[in-house]
Amino acid sequence: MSFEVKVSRRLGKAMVACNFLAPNGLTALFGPSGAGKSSVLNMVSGLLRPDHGRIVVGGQVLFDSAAGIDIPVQQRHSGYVFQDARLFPHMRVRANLAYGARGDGPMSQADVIDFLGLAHLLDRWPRSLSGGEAQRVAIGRALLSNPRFLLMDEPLASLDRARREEIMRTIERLRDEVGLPILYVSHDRAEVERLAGAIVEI
Amino acid sequence: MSFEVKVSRRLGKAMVACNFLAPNGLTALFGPSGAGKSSVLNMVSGLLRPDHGRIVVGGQVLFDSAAGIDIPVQQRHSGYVFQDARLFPHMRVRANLAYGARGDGPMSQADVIDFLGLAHLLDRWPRSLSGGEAQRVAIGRALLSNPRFLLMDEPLASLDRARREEIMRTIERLRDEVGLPILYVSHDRAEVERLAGAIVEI
Amino acid sequence: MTPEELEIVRLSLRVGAVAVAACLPVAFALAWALARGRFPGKVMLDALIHLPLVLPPVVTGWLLLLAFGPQGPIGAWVEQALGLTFMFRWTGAALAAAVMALPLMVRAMRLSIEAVDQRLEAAAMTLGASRWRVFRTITVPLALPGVIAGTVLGFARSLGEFGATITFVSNIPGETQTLPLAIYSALQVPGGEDAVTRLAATSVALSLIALVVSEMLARRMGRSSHVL
Amino acid sequence: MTPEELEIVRLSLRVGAVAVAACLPVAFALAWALARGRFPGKVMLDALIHLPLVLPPVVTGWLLLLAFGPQGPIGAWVEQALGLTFMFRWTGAALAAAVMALPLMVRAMRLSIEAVDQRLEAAAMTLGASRWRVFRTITVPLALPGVIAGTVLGFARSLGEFGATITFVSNIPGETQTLPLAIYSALQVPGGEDAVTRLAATSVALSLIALVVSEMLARRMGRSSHVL
Amino acid sequence: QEKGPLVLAAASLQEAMTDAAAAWARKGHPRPVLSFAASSALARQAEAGARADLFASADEEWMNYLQGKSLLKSGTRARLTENRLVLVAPLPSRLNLQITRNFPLAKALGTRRLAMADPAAVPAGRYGREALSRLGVWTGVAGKVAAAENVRAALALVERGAAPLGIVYATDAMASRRVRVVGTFPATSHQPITYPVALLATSRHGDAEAFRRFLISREGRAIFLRRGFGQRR
Ligand SMILES: Nc1ncnc2c1ncn2[C@@H]1O[C@H](COP(=O)(O)OP(=O)(O)OP(=O)(O)O)[C@@H](O)[C@H]1O
Ligand SMILES: Nc1ncnc2c1ncn2[C@@H]1O[C@H](COP(=O)(O)OP(=O)(O)OP(=O)(O)O)[C@@H](O)[C@H]1O
Ligand code: MOO
Ligand SMILES: [Mg+2]
Ligand SMILES: [Mg+2]
Repeated sequence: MSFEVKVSRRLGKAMVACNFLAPNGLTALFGPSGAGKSSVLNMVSGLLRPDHGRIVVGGQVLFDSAAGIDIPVQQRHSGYVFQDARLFPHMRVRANLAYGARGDGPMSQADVIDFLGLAHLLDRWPRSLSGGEAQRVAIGRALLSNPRFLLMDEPLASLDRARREEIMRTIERLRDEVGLPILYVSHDRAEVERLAGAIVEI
Repeated sequence: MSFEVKVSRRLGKAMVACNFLAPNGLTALFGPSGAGKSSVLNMVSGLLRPDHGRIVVGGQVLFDSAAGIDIPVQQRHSGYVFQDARLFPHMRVRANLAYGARGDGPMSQADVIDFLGLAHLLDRWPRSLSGGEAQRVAIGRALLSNPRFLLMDEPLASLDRARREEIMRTIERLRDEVGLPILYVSHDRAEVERLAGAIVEI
Repeated sequence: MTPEELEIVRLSLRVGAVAVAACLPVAFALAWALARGRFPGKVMLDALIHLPLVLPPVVTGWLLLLAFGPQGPIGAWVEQALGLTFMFRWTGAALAAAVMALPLMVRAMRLSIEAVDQRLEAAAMTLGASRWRVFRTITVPLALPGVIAGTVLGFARSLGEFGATITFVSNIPGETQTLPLAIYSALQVPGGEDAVTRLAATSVALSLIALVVSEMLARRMGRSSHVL
Repeated sequence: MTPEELEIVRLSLRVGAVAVAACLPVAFALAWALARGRFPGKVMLDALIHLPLVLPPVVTGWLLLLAFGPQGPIGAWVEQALGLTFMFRWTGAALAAAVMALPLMVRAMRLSIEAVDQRLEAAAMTLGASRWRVFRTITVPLALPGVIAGTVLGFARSLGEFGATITFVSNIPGETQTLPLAIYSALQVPGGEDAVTRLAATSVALSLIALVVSEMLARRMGRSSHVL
Repeated sequence: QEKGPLVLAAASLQEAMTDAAAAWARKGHPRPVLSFAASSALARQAEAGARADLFASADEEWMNYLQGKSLLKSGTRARLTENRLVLVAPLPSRLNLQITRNFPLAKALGTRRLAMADPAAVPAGRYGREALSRLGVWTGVAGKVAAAENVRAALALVERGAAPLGIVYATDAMASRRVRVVGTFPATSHQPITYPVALLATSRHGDAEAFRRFLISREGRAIFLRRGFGQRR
């Protein structure tokens, strides 16, 4: 099992609840706008504390309200690609990529820069990037942190077809060759059907 | 002609240039990430000043570097849906929608709230909205300002299929019944093929 | 508290309130100009605003006396044009407090104005809002934390202002004798410590109230802060 | 300038620099606690920090004298434990300047810390950064405008500090006689206006330099500001 | 070079005390270190246990205060010098007034104010108030007083024309080029204005007592006389 998630959490008047067991590979989180997809990713990453529940990823218990387990965000080693890019505005692209970098990841820095087409952006400040450029840097930053699993919130939404294709191929490689568990939010059915081993409706 | 755009502008080391005549209806701006699509919309809206060129929308000259014409942003009445939602964080959703509202637009406030599914969000603060909810409010805000033309930068990127379908139908109506010129950025080929009367590659 | 002390408190509050109220628009305009403007002499303007902070208060009071005294160029003009006298009047104490509070208010507001996301102002402009409306409805509310912080700092500074006030308008009970001046007088005589303690405690209580109110205000305005 | 005046300027700069440098980490920690913390007595801490602003400086000086004087509880302890004397020493002048500058520094920094987008800190945490690293590499740099503004305000305030200093550590040439105290002395001498003018101009020049440097720094750091 | 004794002296003594220290240094002694501030601040510093050698106060009260707390070396308190009170007006003023019982001070002021050091606090102000009371005019002008932080600030108010009349020390009036002495208050109208000096109990400096003796010697008094201090008729 890559993901074992059973959580509920109150947000304002809304209640986000989700319960699924996902096999190895990539699991797509699918659902209408406002259903709670980003909230689930936040809970798996450790940024949002569920009111109740249990989260296991790759065999490791990250959260268990009954057992009083709550691994801190820093030690979960999620590779989180946020819905908004969240680049650090006071660091150049190069420093953003390096921020979480831990050696011996599934991909070398050169590879990541190459396949995301970031070479000409390394010395730029985030505020000068286009929407898609920022999104690509965010993907690179997450991949370089040598994560134990990936959380991707519509990572390809603002990318063109060619770039999208290339990134999807890389995601497939990470899924198959490296065996990274991936939780993936997307509204694009084609994307989901191609990548996902399991689809969770929320 | 709905849009007559011939502009060039230096941005850092990059140069954004674009030259097209678009017929009535919806014109899609298509191109890879970083090509300059958002920059073109910014120029048409008046937020970014071209170094050279001429912009005519619906017969009105908005910018002409040779003739020294540069209609201020406020008087261009563009309905701009930004790539990032840019909601006003200190106003509730209701106030955000009302901010630019001018009566006698193509759609009543009730219609807009209804077809975008915003009714239950009216009293919420923007920071508590999900990505797609914020995007929908941004679309509503632009439509309610009774614009002379629409600029839409990937407005449907983070929306689910059902919602997307409904909004596309509304956009078609605005295009056909109201005759609003629309400049539309998207990476989704299906979307573009369905909506666009003309496609401009950049 | 004795009736005289109550009178002193009332006067201090009036002086502080008027000083801060009068300063607010001026300080915001200056902060805005410094945050957004590109004009020659900007650094000079900035330095001028900081002067009352850098100079010993007595010198500021003395300069006020030179400028706004009966023989001062501005004082004479203001008196004629507006019928406003500062010399030996509570208005003069408010002027001194305002001048001393100004740099603190400007800095705080400037900091907040610089932090305003100009993309939001751009969005408002595309919605047809005039520059003035954008300023009023977007810039000012988003800079509110700085306005609140500046107001608190300015009010606290006004409550504590001593040197410039006594030098400019001297120490006249019921007219210019604010709390610090009363405290100073009490400190000058051997055994005045009791009165000092009582008056100082009053000052502290007033500022505590101002702080609590400002924190409550800030919290009510805090909706714009970011969450997860 | 005469050699004595040069000496005064040097002393003022030393006092101001040491005061601000010593205050910086303390002020930032306090600002952080006030901006982010939820703890009982928060308003009290806030009020305590504001005290030197609200009280007339002479009272602050007197309280410093009581606490840090040779027989004061803290003064005696510090002298024994650290071998640091404040009485009649430039270190005392720096302490007074630091205490007076503290509220200004804390407020400016707090304002900037409150404006930091906590989602960026969250992003850094998912990348494995410890709380301390997040603080060092995200929070502090993003709050830099407030740090710079606070430092400028604090330094300017230190340069202008008079009442607390003269009350606490007296007016001793070469040891505690900073620019404002020298100006006071010059004001006591009829016909001392020339010296006053010269010394005040020096103060102003120093603060102008500090301002220009801070503006340059701020501009170099200004990359994080938003554009269109 | 060796430092002289630390002297805490009232601000109004600044010039004369500086002259005296210079004269003392010329005799081959280490130059005394002088700290000028309000007498109240200096007395509090001495009270807090600060180590200083000499205290020269602008009035007897603060000296009494320290003596009462046994902070003076016994037998070292002495009179340093004296001063007189004068009524001053801005130089261009033509005002003429005889300072006698019930003299028309209130009328001379009209709607304007009388500048003086704070009569509730500062020594010069207290002497001034006493003099006006004994002359029977205090009640008439009490509401018209502009109380300044110290004598010098009161003088500045007159110099700048903010006040048409002011009460200051003769020494201040003598040193200012912008004011005119309208009259001197009779010595009988107030307590003698005396400046006491004494060795502080904490004094350790070997030269302190010698300097104190110098200050009250004939030579020392002459220095103060030159700066306008002393009882002249
Ligand atoms: N201030 C700047 N300095 C340097 N380059 C800039 C600056 N602003 C924009 N650019 C560059 O200009 C190009 C056009 O940007 P724009 O945002 O218009 O692209 P886009 O077509 O909208 O891309 P996307 O689909 O990724 O949003 C990008 O390559 C961007 O990096
Ligand atoms: N602080 C809050 N107060 C009230 N409601 C909240 C708050 N935060 C989130 N919500 C609500 O919780 C629900 C789930 O939000 P979430 O961001 O997880 O949705 P999502 O599935 O990611 O949507 P999208 O596809 O639009 O990004 C939304 O309806 C949102 O409005
Ligand atoms: O020397 Mo004083 O203490 O100003 O009268
Ligand atoms: Mg989401
Ligand atoms: Mg774009």
